[in-house]
Amino acid sequence: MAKPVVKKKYTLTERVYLIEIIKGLGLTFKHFVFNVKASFRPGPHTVPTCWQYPEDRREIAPIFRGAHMLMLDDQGRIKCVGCGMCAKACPAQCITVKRGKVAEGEESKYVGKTYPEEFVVDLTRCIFCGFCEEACPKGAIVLGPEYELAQYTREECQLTKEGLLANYYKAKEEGKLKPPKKPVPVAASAEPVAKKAAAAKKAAPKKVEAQGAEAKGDAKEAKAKEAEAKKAEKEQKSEG
Amino acid sequence: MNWVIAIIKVVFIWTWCLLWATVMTWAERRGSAMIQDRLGPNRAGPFGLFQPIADGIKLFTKEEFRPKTARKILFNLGPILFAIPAFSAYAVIPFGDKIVIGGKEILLQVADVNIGFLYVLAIGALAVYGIVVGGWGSNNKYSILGGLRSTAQLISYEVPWGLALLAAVFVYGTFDLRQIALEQTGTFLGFLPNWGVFKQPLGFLIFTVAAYAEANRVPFDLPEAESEIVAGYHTEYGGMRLGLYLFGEYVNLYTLSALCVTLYFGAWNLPYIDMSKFLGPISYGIASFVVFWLKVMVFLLSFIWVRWTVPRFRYDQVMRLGWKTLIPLALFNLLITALFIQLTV
Amino acid sequence: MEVRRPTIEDWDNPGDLVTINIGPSHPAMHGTLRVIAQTDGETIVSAEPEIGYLHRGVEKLGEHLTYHQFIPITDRLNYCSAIANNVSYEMAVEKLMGIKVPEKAQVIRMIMMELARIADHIVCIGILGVDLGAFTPFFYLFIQREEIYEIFEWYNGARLTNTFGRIGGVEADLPEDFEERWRKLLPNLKKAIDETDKLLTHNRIWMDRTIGVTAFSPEDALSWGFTGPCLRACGVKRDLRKDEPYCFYDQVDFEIPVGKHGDVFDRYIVRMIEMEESIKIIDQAIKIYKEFPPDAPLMAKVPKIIKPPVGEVYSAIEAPNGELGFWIKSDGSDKPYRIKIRPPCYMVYQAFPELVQGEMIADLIACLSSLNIIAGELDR
Amino acid sequence: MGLKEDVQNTLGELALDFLECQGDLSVTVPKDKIVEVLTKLRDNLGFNFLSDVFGVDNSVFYEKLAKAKAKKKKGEEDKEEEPQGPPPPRFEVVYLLLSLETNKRLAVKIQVPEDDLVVDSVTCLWKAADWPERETFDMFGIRFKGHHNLKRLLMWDEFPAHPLRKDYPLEGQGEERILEYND
Amino acid sequence: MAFQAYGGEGWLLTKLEQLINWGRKRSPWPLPYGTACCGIEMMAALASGYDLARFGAERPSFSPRQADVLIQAGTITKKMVPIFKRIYDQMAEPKWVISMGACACSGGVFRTYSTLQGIDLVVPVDVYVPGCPPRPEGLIYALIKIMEKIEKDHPLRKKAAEIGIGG
Repeated sequence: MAKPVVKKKYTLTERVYLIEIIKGLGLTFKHFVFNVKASFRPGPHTVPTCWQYPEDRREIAPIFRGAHMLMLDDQGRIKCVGCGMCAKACPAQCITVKRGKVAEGEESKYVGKTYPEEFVVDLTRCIFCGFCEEACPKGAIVLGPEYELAQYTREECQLTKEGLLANYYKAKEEGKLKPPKKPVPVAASAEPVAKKAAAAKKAAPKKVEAQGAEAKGDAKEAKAKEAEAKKAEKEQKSEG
Repeated sequence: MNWVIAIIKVVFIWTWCLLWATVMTWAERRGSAMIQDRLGPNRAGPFGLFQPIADGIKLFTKEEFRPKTARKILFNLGPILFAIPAFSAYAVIPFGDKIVIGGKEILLQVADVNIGFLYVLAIGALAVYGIVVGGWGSNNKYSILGGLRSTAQLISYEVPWGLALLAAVFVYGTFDLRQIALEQTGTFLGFLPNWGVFKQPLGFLIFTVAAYAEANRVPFDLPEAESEIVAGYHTEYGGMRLGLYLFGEYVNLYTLSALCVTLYFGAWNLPYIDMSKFLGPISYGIASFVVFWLKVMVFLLSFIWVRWTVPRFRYDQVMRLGWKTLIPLALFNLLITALFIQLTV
Repeated sequence: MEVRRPTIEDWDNPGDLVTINIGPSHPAMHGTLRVIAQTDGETIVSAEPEIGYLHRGVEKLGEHLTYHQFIPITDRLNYCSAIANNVSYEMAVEKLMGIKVPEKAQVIRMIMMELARIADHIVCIGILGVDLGAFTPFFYLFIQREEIYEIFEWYNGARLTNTFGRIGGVEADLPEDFEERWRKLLPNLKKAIDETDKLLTHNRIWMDRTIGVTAFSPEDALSWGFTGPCLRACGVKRDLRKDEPYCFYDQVDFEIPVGKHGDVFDRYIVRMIEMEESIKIIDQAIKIYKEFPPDAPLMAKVPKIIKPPVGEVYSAIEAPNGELGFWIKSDGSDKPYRIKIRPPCYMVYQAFPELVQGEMIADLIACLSSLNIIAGELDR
Repeated sequence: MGLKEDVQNTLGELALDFLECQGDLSVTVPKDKIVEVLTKLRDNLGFNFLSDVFGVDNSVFYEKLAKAKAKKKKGEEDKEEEPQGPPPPRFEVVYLLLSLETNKRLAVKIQVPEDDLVVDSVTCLWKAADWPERETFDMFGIRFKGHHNLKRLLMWDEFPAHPLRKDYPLEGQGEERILEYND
Repeated sequence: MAFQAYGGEGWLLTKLEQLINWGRKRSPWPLPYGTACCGIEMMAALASGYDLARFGAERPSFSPRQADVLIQAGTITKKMVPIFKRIYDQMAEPKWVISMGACACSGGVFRTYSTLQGIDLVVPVDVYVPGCPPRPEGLIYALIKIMEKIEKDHPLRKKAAEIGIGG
C-alpha cells in the first residue's frame, strides 16, 4: 500500500527553470516565424499543415468509405437486383431493401429480372464499415466519396434510391468512382501456407523468400479457385 | 481648461487600453495558432481582425444567466470588481513623455502622482477581490477552488513583486513613475542604455515571474486551470459578465506590461538616441508615445509566447516557487542593491 | 488505514472534507469518466471512480451479431487504435477455428498495428500535455497523427474506425505508395516526437508535475492486474510482443522500455520510447513485407459463413494500452455464444483510488491522462 | 509433463473437469473451494497474475447443443456429454490466470446454480478481481462474498435487471435513469 | 408602444439583427462533449490539420454557461442521459446542438439496452452529422450549416414576440 517515494534528481540545467524554458521558447518561435511567413502565401493553402476546409480540401483516398451509391453499369442500367444481401450483412441493420419484379417494358433500366423497388439507407445508423459493399454479389452498392452529410433533420439523412443514384451521378461527374478492387489472393487450402517453425526463424529472410516463391504457385491456383467459388456463389444468390 | 485635458486623457487612454486589449485577444488567438502550425480565426474581417468584435456582440446578446444558488450581489459584483482595478491602475502610468500643443505642455499621463508607485501596488492587489468574490458568489465548488487558488497565489506573489519593485525604488530614489522614466536616459557603464533592467537584472526577473502570476497566465493560470477545475472562478459566468472577466485579463496584462516597461525598459526612451533633440515638440510627444506602446506590445506578445510553450504549475509548486525561491531571491536582491547604493553614493 | 469511500450522499453532509464531483462532463475526464473525490483543501483524501457512462452493451451485442459482423464493433472499443482491437478479435476467432493466417497478412497486420500504436500514444501524450497546460505538443503531434490516418485511409478507406482485416487474413494488400508515404511521414514524425521531447521532458515545470506523482510499486501493479505501458513504467519488463510473440514480432528487433517508479513521468517516457521502437519495428516489417511476392495469399481459406466448432478460447495481444484479450465461447452456430473482452485500461483504472490517494487534485488529472483511459474499452 | 498433469497433480480431486480447446486449458473446480484452488495454483504453479474474472450464462448453451445434435442425427459421440439427470448449473464464473514466468494461461471455472448465486470473492488474493467481480454481479447477479464494495459497476444503481443474462432482451426493457437536481 | 413601430420590417431592426447574427455566427464557442470515438475526430477537427478555430470556434469552453454550440460527439448511454440533459439546460440561450456521429444521431450500431437511440429524444438537435465517425470535414460542414441557420435567424423579433411586443 505504501507508495514508493521518488527522489527527484535534477541536473543543474533542469533545476534552473529558465534554460529549458528558453529552449522551448526558441522552438515555438521557430514555428511561429515559419508559419507567419507561410501565411502570406497566396491561395487558400497557406500554412502547410492546415487545410482550410471549404476552400482547400485535403485529398481523400479514392477508396474512402463515404455515403452509399447505387451503381449503374455501362449502359446505364441499375445493377442492383434487390437480393438483400447487403441488408443481411449490415451490422447496424440500416439498409432496407424491397425487391420488386421488373415490369415489362422496363427491362432496359435494370440488369437483373428483379429490381429494388425500395432501397433506403439510414445514414444516421450506418457505421460505414463497407460490409454491404463486400456482401453485394453484383457490385451494385458502393460506398462513395461523399462526406458532407450533415442535415437539419433526421428524415433528410435517410438515403433513398434517388439519393443513392444522385450520389452515383455526382461521383461519376467528378471522376471519383472507386477503382475496381483487386481480388484478395486466398491461400490454396485450409492448411497453413508455410509453418512458422522455429527453424524458419533462424534464417528468416531467406526462408521467407522461399516460402514466398512457394506461395506464388499456390496463389495462382487460389485465384482460379476463388473465381470459381465466386461464380458459384453469384449463381446461387441470383437464383435465391 | 485643465480638467478638459484630463478628461480627454482619461477617455483616450481608456479607449486605447480597450482597443489593444481587444487586439490582444485576436493576437492571442492568431499568435497561438501560428505557434501551433495552424491558422487561427481568419474569417471575421480581414485576417480575422474583427473576431473580438464578433465575440463581444455574441457575449452581449447572450442570455444573462444567474444560477439559483448564486449570491446575487456578489455574483454581479465579481466581474466589475475585476475589471475596474485593471483600468484604474493605468491612471498613474505614463504612456509617453510630454506633448506641447499651443505652448501648453501636456504630460502624457493621466495623473502625475508622486506616490504613483504605491498606487499601482495597491490597486493591483485589488484585482483578487474580483476573482474571489466572483468565485464565492457563484456558489460552485470549482469556482470557490479557483477563487481560493487565486487568492493564495496573488498574496504570495505580491510579496516578491513588491520587494522587486522596492529594489527598483532604491535605484531610482523616487516613487514617482514619471521621474523613474525620466531617469532612464543616457547610458549605463558607458555602453549599455541606462535602463532599469541592466541595473536590476535579478529584480526584473523576479518582477516578470511575479507579473505572470499576478496576471494568472500560464504557467500560473491555476485559478482557471481548464483541465482541473473546468473554468475556475468564472465557471458559472456567461454572457457579458464573462466578457468582462476575459477582457479585464487583457487590460490587466496591458497595465502590467506598461509598468514593466516604465520600470525596467526605459519607458519611452530609445537606447543611445535622444529623440527630443531632433524632433519637434508635437512629433516628439507622438514618437515617445509610439515607442512606449511598441515596447508594451513586445511584452504583451511575450505573454502569449510563454503561454503556449510551457506547462502549468501545480498549486503547491507555485507556492514553493513563490515563498522558497522568489522571496529569498528578492530579499537578496534588495540587500545587494542597498549595499551597492550605500557603497557607491 | 481504511478510509471510508465517498458516496454521492456526502454532498449534503461533507464535514470537514469537501467532496468534489469530477466529471463526467469535465474537460479532463474524456467525457465519460467520473471521480467523486474527497478533498482536504487540495489534497485528495479518497477518490472513487464511477464508470459505465459509455457502457454500450458491446458484449451483449456480440451475442446477437455474426462473427464477421462483430469486427466493426471492435473498432469502437479502443477507438484511438482501432486496428489493434480488430486484429486481437480476429486472432481470437482464428484461434477458435484453428486457422493459420498467411504470413504476408501477418506482416501487414503488424505494420498496421504498430502504426496504430503510434497513433494511440500520440493521443495519450498529447492529452497529457493538454491536461497539464502544455497545449502546443498536442498540436505538433496531431499533425503527424493526421498523416498516419491518411495512411489508414489509403489502405482501406476509413480514418479512425478502420474495420481492418477479416477473419483469416486482411482484406487488401498494402497500397503501392505505402512505403513512399511512410518515408514521407517518418522524418516529420521523428521531428514531432523530438519537439515534444524538447518542450516537455527536461522542462522543470513538467518534471515537477510528473516525477514522483502517483508512483506505484511493481508488486501492487501486478496485483492490480496492470499491463502495458503502465506496468512497464513500474519496472516490470512484460510485453506480449516478446513474451508470447504473435505475427512476426519474434523476427524483428526492438527494445522494451522499462521505467522505475511507475509515476506519470515514467509512463510518459515509456510511451515516448515505445513510439520510437514502433518506428523501428515498422521499418523492419516493411523489409520483411517486401520479400513476399505481390500475389502472395492474404486470406486463409475460410468458409463464407463462419461457424467455429464448440469451444472456448482466450487470445490476447499487446494493444497500445496493454493486454487486450478476447475470450470467446462458441456453441457451434454462426454467432458467438459469449464474448468477453479483457480491456487493458479496465484493470488499470480500478487501481485509481489507490493511485491518487494523498496526491493533489491536479495530480488526479495528470494521473488519469497518463493512464490513457479510453472509455470505449473501459465500459464496453 | 503438460500443464494438464501439473494442474491435476496440484489440485488432486479438486479438479472436476478439464476442457482443452485449441491449446487453451480450462479446469472446472467446486464452487466453494475457489479461493483454495486459486491459492494453490498461485503458490504452487506460479499462476501469479489474474487476467480477468467474468461470468457466463449457460442457460441456452446446452439447449443449443442438444438441438444441433438432434439436427445431425448421426449418433456420433460428441465431446460434450449430454447432461444427465439434473440440469447443469446455469451460470459459470471463469477466472483467467496467467503465469508471468512461463507465460502459460489457465482458465479456472466454477459452476454457479441459479438458486445459490453466492461465490467467495478472490479480492483477497488479487486486488485485480475488484471490478471484474462487481461487473459480474452487475451483469449476472452473482454475488461475491467478502467483496468490500459490491455495487453495480456499469449500470446505474437502480437498474432492475442483469443485462447479460440470456433471458434479457438485447434492446432492453425500457429502463430509464432519472436523476433529480435541485437547481 | 413606440417599440411596436420597429416590430415590422424596419431597416434599422434588420441591420441590427444582421449585426447580431454576424457576431453569433462568427463566434460559435463549442462545448465539445466528446464521449466516444467521435470525440477523437472532433479533436482532429480542433487540431492543426483542420483547425475549427478558423471559424472563431477557438475557445472550447467546457463550462456549459459559456458555450454556444454543443457538439455531442459520441454515444449517450442511458446512464448519461440525465447528466447530458442537465448540461444542455445549463447552456445559456441562444444555443445550438450538433449531433455528431451515428451513435448520437440514432444510437447507430448500438441497438442495445444501455444506449440512448438518438439524442434528439432528449434535446432538440439542429444538425445531424452521419458518419461513424464523420470526417473532420463533415463536422466543419455541420458547423457551416449551423452558421447558415444562424444567419436566417431573427433574434430581436423573437425576443420581442417573447415579451409580448411587436409582431
